[in-house]
Amino acid sequence: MNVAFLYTLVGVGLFCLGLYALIVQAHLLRKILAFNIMGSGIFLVLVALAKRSGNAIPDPVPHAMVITGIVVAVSATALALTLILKLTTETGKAELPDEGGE
Amino acid sequence: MEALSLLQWSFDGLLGLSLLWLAWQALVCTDLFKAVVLFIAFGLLMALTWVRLAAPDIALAEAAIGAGLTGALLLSALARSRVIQANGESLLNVPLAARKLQFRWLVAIILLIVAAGLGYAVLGLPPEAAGLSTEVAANLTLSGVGNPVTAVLLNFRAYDTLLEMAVLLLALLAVWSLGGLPQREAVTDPVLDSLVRLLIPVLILVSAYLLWVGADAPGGAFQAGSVLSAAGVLLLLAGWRLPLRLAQRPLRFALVAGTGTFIAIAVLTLISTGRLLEYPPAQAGTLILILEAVATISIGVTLAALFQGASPVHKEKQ
Amino acid sequence: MMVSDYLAVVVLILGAIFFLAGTLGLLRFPDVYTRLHALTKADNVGLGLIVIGLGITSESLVVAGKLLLIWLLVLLAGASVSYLIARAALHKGIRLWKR
Amino acid sequence: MQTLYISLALFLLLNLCAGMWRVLRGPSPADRMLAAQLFGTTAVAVLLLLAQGSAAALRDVALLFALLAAVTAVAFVKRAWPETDVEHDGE
Repeated sequence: MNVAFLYTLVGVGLFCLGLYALIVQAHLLRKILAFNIMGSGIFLVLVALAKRSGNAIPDPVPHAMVITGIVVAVSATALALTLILKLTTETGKAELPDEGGE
Repeated sequence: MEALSLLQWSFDGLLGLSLLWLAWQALVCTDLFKAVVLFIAFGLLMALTWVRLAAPDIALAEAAIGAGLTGALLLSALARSRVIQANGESLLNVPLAARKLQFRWLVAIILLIVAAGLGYAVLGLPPEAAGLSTEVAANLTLSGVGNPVTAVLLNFRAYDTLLEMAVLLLALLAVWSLGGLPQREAVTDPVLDSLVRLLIPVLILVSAYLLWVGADAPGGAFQAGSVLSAAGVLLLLAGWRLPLRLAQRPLRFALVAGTGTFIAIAVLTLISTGRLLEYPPAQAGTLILILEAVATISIGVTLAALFQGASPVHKEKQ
Repeated sequence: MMVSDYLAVVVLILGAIFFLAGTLGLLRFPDVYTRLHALTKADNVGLGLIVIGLGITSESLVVAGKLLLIWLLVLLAGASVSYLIARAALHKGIRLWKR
Repeated sequence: MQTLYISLALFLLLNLCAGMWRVLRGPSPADRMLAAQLFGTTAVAVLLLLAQGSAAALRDVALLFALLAAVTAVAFVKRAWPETDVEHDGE
């Protein structure tokens, strides 16, 4: 067990926490937070596994991918927030209609 | 020596646990504003984590975007959703999802199994793996830059970055096509004005610095662009709006410049060397610097425009 | 270790103590305004002492200059933000704490 | 010296975790925001401590945090908690 695996496990945990909230929570803004936390978990797994080089410099390819990913995630978040606000203006709710009906 | 490694282990362990705890609290607490603040703190700890994982390039990007953009975006969205629901009850205090308890337990159990499986799979990986670092190190002299991450982003896998610029542009087009949103007019404030006046030049300077050192040290176009966008966000928050004469062609030009230059260089390399985005080693350094400089401006302007929401022209029409 | 190293150790530990004081104040003080006061102790003095401690032992003047720049930026942000938050809280009608 | 730096960094991280209580407790949004502001400063101090002796690039990360420390709080005051709003989430 080294530090790389510690953070990999944290990344797995974050991914699952995010996925849980994404499914269970109804409010769309919360779903966006959940989605971002899932993304952070995936990034963490990628970068932590790149650290398995010991004390040498880590693998730069996952690093580059994660930097791209962070910028894409924030632009996707901005788009999703705008969509939510539009939906709230139209329907007065920040939730998606329930398919099953209760 | 033993004490040092024990301390480092405790630091890493505490950091990992706080990340998980913060994420959990941000996802389940009832107050939405509290969730957003917890998420901002989560981003801060993520930046520390990147530092511990020897990824300073990512730490810079996370710091710039997390501190400069994400918080402002989420807080503005919260405020706007309250403007929309001005008469109804506030969105801030939504009860925990009204899903059935059994359903939640079912999801939790399934995800626990998934987490256990993923954890088992991850722990089965070999503890030592160099990945592609030896290949990158072997070809670094040909790339034109000294920082391996920049070499990957702008030379070895430059097509990734090309597509990423296009994604940014697409996100902005989608936001603009959704039309305007209710806006709160900013009230001017002398202290805020002088803060902005002091910070903006430093932000632009630091952005240029990150762009320049990115060739040989952690930094680069994404970090520089994010810092530039933070300058834009600060200006927008202080009540500044893009002058109308800049809102048409000059703005659009700045937005597409990054993608455009990328495509132009891609076509040029395709004609001269026969391969997409494969620079001749002698000119690689110069080409990368040009690409990065233009990409920095485009990323900065695009992210700031994403924060603003509606296109400035659209607002004038209303 | 040289004399400057011992000095650095003392100053660094003092800085950490100010951070602890700031956190305690944030947790224990009764209202927003007093908590602001606690916060600025950590910002200004705590970080300042840590910057001085690291500056004494830093390898070059450039590094020391960068440390100083970081501290000045935090000071600027801290002062402005404290003012903005205190003013917003007053306008919101959050009352001052009285014994 | 390295041992001192990392133990001080650990101490500051513990401080930060203790500060979480204020975020959870509130009561007003301003209190939560204040705590976030303190986290930012603490993160700067932790980064500077970790940067000493090992990676100088971490100082640039600290510089970014210091530069952008005000942005989120300004967004909070100007957008999410404006003076004109009549709402009572304080004591």
